[in-house]
Amino acid sequence: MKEKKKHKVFVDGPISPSFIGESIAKHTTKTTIGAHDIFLGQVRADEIDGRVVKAINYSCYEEMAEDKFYEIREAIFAKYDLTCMHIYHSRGEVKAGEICLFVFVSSRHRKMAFEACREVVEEIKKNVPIWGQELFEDNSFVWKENKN
Amino acid sequence: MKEKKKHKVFVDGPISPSFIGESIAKHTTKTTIGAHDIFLGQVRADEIDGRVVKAINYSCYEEMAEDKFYEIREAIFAKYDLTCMHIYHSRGEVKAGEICLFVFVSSRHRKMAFEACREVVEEIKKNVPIWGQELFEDNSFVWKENKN
Amino acid sequence: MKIEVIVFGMIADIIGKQKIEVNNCSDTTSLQIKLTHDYPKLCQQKFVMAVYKKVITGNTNLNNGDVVAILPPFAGG
Amino acid sequence: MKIEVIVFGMIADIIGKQKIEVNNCSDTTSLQIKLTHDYPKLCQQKFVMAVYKKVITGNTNLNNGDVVAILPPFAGG
Repeated sequence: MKEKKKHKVFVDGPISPSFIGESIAKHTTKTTIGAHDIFLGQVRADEIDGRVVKAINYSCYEEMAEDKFYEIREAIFAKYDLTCMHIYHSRGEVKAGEICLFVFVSSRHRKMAFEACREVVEEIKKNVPIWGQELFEDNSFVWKENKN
Repeated sequence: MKEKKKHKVFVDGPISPSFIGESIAKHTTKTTIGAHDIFLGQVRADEIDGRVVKAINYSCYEEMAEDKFYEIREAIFAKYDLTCMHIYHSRGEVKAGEICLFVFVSSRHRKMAFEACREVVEEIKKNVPIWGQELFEDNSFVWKENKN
Repeated sequence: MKIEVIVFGMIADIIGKQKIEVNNCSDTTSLQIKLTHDYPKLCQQKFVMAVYKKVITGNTNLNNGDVVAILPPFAGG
Repeated sequence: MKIEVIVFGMIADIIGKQKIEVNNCSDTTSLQIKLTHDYPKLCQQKFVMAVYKKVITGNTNLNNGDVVAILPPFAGG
């Protein structure tokens, strides 16, 4: 029942809520699943030195990032008893309030789903070569820094 | 920004993936949110003594359950810095592969969202008076027991 | 003195209805003794009691008209 | 001997392009010395180097045609 098919992680622009709904719907046929944990990263309209972030423009070292996503996937399936796992990350511009990261982990029981999902998110933040320009209204920007 | 409005937790029948997508979409205007964690419980087609579960029929002590959901909500907002939190649980019949529990926690940062979501799910399983009949093809049933 | 007893899940299967009235029980321990006497299958069943929607942890006094719920192990989610 | 250096994020802002060629660097330490000499602002910048998509943790020998990436702190999610 394990599904380890490699799909494209990067999507251009924001990840739409309806795409997330459709992804959930696809799991209706997988009746060994008892628990899904879904993490969504959303762009915040942070205020930085008096200017408000209107969007983040994501870029990446794509070849290395795809390798890293594959390594994360292999390691998480080796460690946890999962039914399936999907990762989507935005590339290009994502406005404040829109979704830039979608991690979807499914398992028989909740413990595995919770732990694996959290671990995948931490691994992405730590090990995948992705950067973001926080864009302001006047088209100036600062480079985003991740906090723990 | 905290939203503690009390809404009806129980929904009749399964929770649809499109409802989940729409719930996510409603958070686009809340631009202080950086992280959502969503837990979904899905009915498994478990095999029990040679028979396969085709659905779970959920019942509850509704007045007490609504009180408990309210207590869980108050406690979680007191403990974690959340932007919003929503819980939906099915009542009545939910087929294998369909969703019976939807917990949606949103916060500035991922740590709070992850921890609060997991805690809410554990509290629901432990403290809310809900029961489920696991129905088989021949309309016989057993009462569902929660594992840790 | 009447106590209203509401029952759920597999306890309702054992008792055969969702609500019964019990007379002359001044506390939850005597109510439990009476119920397990009337419905011996309850002895094999795990349950907790709630008085006015609050789960009780020890013997609790009951008054005329009180509502006691008999709750088998929860199985939400 | 030519090394292909690809740069990302704020490092690309400093260098002014996404790809440069560097000659006569036989290992990553000498490459780093050459880059910080040519682009002094790099000294104030945190980064790691990756050779063929693998982040290196110590000095690593380089051969003609190798691809080295200069990666500022990751900020995905």
